[in-house]
Amino acid sequence: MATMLEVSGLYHRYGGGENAHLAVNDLTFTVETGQLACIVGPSGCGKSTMLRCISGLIKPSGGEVSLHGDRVDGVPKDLAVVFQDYSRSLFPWLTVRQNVEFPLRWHGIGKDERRERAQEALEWVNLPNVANKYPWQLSGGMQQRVSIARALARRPALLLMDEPFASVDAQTRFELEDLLRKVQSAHGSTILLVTHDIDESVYLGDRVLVLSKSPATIVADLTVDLPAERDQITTRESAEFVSLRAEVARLLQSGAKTPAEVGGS
Amino acid sequence: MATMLEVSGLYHRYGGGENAHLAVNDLTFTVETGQLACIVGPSGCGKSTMLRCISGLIKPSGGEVSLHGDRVDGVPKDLAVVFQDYSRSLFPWLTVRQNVEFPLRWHGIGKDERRERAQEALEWVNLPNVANKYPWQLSGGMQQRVSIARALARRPALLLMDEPFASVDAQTRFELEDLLRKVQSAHGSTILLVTHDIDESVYLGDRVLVLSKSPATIVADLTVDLPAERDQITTRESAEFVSLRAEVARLLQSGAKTPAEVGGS
Amino acid sequence: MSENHGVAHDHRPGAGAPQDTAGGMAKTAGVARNFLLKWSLAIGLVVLWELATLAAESAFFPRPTEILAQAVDVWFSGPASHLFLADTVFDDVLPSLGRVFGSWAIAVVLGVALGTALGRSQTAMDYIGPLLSFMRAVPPPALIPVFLVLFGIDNTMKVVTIVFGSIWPIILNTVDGVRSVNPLQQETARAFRTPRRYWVTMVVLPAAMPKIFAGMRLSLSLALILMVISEMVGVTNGIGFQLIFAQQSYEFPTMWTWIVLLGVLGYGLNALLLAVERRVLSWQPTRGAADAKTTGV
Amino acid sequence: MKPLVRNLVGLIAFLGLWELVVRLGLVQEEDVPPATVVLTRIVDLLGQEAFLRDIIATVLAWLIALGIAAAIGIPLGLVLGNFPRVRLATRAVVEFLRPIPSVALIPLVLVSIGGGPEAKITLAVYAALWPILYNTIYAFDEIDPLLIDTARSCGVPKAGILASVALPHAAPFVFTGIRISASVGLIVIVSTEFIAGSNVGIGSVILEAAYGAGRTDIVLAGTVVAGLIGYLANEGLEKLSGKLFKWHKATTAEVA
Amino acid sequence: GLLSGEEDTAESQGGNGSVEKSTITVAHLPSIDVAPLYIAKNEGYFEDEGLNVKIEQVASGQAATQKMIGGDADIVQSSYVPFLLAHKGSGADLKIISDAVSAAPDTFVLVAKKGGDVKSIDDLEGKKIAVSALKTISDTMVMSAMKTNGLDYRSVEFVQMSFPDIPSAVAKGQVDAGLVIEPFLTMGAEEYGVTPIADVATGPTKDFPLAGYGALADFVEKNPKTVAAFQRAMERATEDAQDRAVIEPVIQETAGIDATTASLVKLPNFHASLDASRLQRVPDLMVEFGLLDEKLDIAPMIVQPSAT
Ligand SMILES: Nc1ncnc2c1ncn2[C@@H]1O[C@H](COP(=O)(O)OP(=O)(O)OP(=O)(O)O)[C@@H](O)[C@H]1O
Ligand SMILES: Nc1ncnc2c1ncn2[C@@H]1O[C@H](COP(=O)(O)OP(=O)(O)OP(=O)(O)O)[C@@H](O)[C@H]1O
Ligand SMILES: O=C([O-])O
Ligand SMILES: [Mg+2]
Ligand SMILES: [Mg+2]
Repeated sequence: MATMLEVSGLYHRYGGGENAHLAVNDLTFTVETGQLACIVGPSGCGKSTMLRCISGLIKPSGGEVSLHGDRVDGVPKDLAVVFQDYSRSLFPWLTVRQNVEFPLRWHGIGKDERRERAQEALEWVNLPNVANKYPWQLSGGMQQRVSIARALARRPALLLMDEPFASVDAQTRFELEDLLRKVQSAHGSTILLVTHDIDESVYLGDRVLVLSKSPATIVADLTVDLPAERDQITTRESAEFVSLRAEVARLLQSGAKTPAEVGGS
Repeated sequence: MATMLEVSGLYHRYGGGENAHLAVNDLTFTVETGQLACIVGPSGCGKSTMLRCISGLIKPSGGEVSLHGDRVDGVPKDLAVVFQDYSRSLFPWLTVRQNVEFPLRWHGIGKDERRERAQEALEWVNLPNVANKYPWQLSGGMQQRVSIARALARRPALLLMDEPFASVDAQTRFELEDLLRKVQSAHGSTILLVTHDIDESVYLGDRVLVLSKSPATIVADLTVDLPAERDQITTRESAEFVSLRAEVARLLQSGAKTPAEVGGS
Repeated sequence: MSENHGVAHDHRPGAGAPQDTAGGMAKTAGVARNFLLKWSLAIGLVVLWELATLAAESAFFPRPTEILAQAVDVWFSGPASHLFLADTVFDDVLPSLGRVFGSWAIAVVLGVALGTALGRSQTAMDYIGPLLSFMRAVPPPALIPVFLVLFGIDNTMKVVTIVFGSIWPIILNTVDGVRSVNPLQQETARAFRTPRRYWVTMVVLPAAMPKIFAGMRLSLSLALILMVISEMVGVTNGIGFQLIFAQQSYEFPTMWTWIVLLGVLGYGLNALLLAVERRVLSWQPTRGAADAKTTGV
Repeated sequence: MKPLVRNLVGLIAFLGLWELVVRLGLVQEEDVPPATVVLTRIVDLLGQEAFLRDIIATVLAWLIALGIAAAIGIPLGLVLGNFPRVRLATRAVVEFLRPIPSVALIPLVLVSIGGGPEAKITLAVYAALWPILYNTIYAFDEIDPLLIDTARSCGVPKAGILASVALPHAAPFVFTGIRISASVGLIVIVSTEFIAGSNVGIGSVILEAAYGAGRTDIVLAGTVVAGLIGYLANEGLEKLSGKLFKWHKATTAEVA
Repeated sequence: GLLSGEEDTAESQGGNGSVEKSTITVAHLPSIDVAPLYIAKNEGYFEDEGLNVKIEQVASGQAATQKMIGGDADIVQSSYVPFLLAHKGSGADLKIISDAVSAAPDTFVLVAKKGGDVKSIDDLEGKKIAVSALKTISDTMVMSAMKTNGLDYRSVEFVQMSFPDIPSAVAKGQVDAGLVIEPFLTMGAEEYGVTPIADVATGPTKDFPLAGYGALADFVEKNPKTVAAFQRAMERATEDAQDRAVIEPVIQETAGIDATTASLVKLPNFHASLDASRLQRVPDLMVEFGLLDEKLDIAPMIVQPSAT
């Protein structure tokens, strides 16, 4: 498999002078094309910051991000992001459908196809009937699913997701997890997904990256050796799964207590 | 124990005419003083709407909410709410400390005590060092913890929490869960907590209310017969816990498929 | 109106009337109540004014009823073929309205364009920001001689004067508006590599729209004011001309009819603009149905 | 280039264009004197004590007017923004009053209030009130309802919500209203001095120069000085708002 | 103080106690016409009469009169036409206490572009003429002059423009002709090359009374000595004003014009004493051209100096 994403020596500091805050410190890893990498790490450790650097939305203070070997400088093509603060990332003046169609507008996709794709994506996330509502007329979990639909409708080569399922119920979460794996294998997308749910990271990922407390460094990079076809019940019961999830939990604990911690939260 | 909260025939519809949306339908239940009741239910079923009605922020279309036998009409005293959309509920022009002190300002609490209580609450949520930052300088999970601290600093008689731990990592979540039970027994607060985490609902709650798909009705009202003193490892391993959580999951599934479903989405 | 929300922002007359009880009777009652709510203060003030002017007996402050009589005389003394409208409606009111509308439209287009450019480009702001804040404070009456020289005494000069005087609230509010795109919306648009055209029309302008509307409403009344100022020079018709003329002739009841006309025009134009605004900004949560004002917890 | 350099480049380009247009004879020098002549005249005038008195009189009247307009406009805006019924009930009156030009009111003010500084202050308050009032109301419309709900759930009384939530939220936009009002107010002060006459003031300098001898250079010098005062006020207000509303800058996406 | 520009000295209650009100404010619009007022002040004639006169410039006769009605001026200098209109229309009882100027030959002149189509008053029918204000002596005198010459004055379109702007507008062809007074006549000729085509103050409007000083009846009644003192001082100053050598430096100062222009401008006829039959020409002309709808007897408005 070709390397899609290469992060090396990534380092980011917010602000300057006295109030400077080191959010990410010397991160290095690669992700292969078509891989789904899950990222876990304590709250405030720098996960969102890292995704922002990778997406080219902020320029890291140091280090480098490359896509297909080209240094990222600005936002790469064929990218979609599901932001942690999903409710604010929806445009309140656009209806749900218009929000989902938004990224499709400037890619020569005809009106009908746009509409179709948006409807399809909304069905994926189990929201077939809210296309004409405004985002603020939806519940939190529904808003989050709209922002997932928006990203999926785009069929991106690289998909960055920041705690995308945090506000949905357990049942829906399972469905969305399975959907994500299905969509990914159908479109061959490369996905980086931040989650706080250890089980989810193992169930979903081909890889799990465990980050340390702030500033984020990589504690471990685990390959998930579960079969590509996964099932919510059987996979989660498998010994492999159980041991992996225990491992992630252990690493997280140790990472949280690593003496490398500097800034305090 | 005295009845703190009595909800009877609660019913709420958003909008009017063709676009009317029935969010909550005929909810009836009571909560005793000092009880911690967890609420689970599918995304979009009306949990947040229900909390809003109870908090007096919106006037329900029908039915009644009473506190200590008095009908709620307006926002009750001694209430604190942790909103699902925590990041939007923090005042961007106030520092973290000022945000946490905010509810104390209106209740004749002296400056020093306010400061002390705010600091204490920030320590509870493991954010002792960010008091002078602004909310927008914090990560998502940190913002969520600030809004929890704000609610706890208030030491409310009634605490409504809408998915309060959705954005924090597993480790922190455990700590916050234990904190919540501790604070509750110390202050005798009555707590209603919405969560999507079935394990959490059982671990935290004295009761678990399972809601159906939209419009919300009560599918089941389970009493959690675990000892008051709980422990993240032993409690979660107990047979009682395991069976309860399976029960909740089963109820949720059945509720999700109840033929009572009316509105779309 | 929305007792269920401490802060309601409903602009719509009649919003919040109980929908489910909206039988014919209730509807009529609602309309009547609404009418009273909208007009009772105005009517009360006019009555007070009548009483005050009756007592004061000043030639400068004629009674409202006198003004009304004069207004009927000034505007409705025409032939039936002209719907009884007097010549002055065609000779003065319409040309003035033309000047106001034309100039205001130019001010809106130019103001929004300039404001967007300045709000989104710090470089542009650095170059011409100080110049604009300088020009903003230049009194148009003192500039009229210069405009006269540069643009002649015809309509161009008036249009320039009106645009020059009324564009500023639009520019400033647009600058403010286009800057207040929330950062996450900005990042969302960037993440999808939104081309400039879409970024401006689908994100920046909608986000700025409420503030732009505030500017447009301010600018509209300024345009009316500047129409009067510009018509003080080099014209032989127009509302401003007639107003100043009546003032110079000490025909105060007539002058007041023109003042009242300006007020009525201001009210009417604003009502139109408000109707547009309600449509354009219907997406605002704070403008939705009364009880939908609270977003998901 | 540094912002300051850009500022200067912009201003110099404008002055250069002005100079050029006159020097090339596109407009007659008698009609519009070239920039250099006007600037020289400004320097002359600034050296005269009488002119400084004029400036002080204008600026004082202006500050008073602006203060009064803000003291009325902001609270009124908060009330109208918060109570839709009041807003509906007052709309007819407000919309009616707004487009009435101060020039039309000058005779009425002269005979009823008097011809001293109070006349120009009254008229300036009248004109400067609206931008502050409007921007306050509109800022209110844009407030995130969740912030209001948060305050309500904290048991904050209505007045407290106005002061502690609505006002800080609205403040940056109210400030823009004040900036608009500042220039409108200055315009009305100078215009009233110019149209109705006044003992002292920039407007009366312009008036004297225009009617006495058609001294276009002095007319423009006075006009430019008024513009400069407006510019300085705007810069000051902008700096101040940058200081006061750091949070606002950080929570809005300013850079393109 | 700083705001009003007034001296903060305590109201000096009458230099020699011979007048009821010693400190009076006179409002006027800037023009050559007020030269005697400044002479009286500069030469100390007011002081001699026990008066402390404050002079305030206003942009128009209307504004001046309105300030007086509002109580912010005691005496105004104004053109007669707006003053009489104010007397009819404002409800205030106005009195004329001193004459100021009448039209001298070649001081109230129609100008046109040099070498343009309009060469004499006969070419004005159907043309656009700029005047400083409508319903004033300006347009009325033009109408009168045209009528005298047998021309249809109703075919003319009058546009309003301030005096300083008129020569330039004429030169640019924005208007066909304009009525100007000094010093704009001289300056217009110098700077724009506009040329006089007709003196409108000829024939029936020869030596036509243009402006005077007025006060409220109430003021006159309560302060007869003050008014008399003012009249005496103005009388003296007006005598001085007949001498060009006295006037020129004054108008250089008050109108801010240079010495050359000052030496070139034609001066109006300065008067102080009030002659009812002469002044009656003003309301009569106004009736003739529709500015007044009925005859107005000016005699009761005139306050003659008492014979003390
Ligand atoms: N705009 C900012 N200015 C200053 N500091 C910031 C800013 N944004 C984030 N930080 C700081 O950087 C650190 C990392 O933030 P980040 O949002 O990347 O964390 P995270 O890993 O996504 O946390 P969470 O799981 O809580 O979302 C935090 O300590 C935060 O306070
Ligand atoms: N302001 C509103 N206007 C119209 N409909 C609304 C509004 N707020 C919520 N709804 C609708 O009411 C229903 C219940 O919403 P609510 O926010 O109570 O759900 P929830 O149970 O909290 O869901 P979640 O778990 O996703 O947060 C949803 O279908 C939603 O679309
Ligand atoms: O009233 C104004 O002239 O602005
Ligand atoms: Mg994050
Ligand atoms: Mg919810």
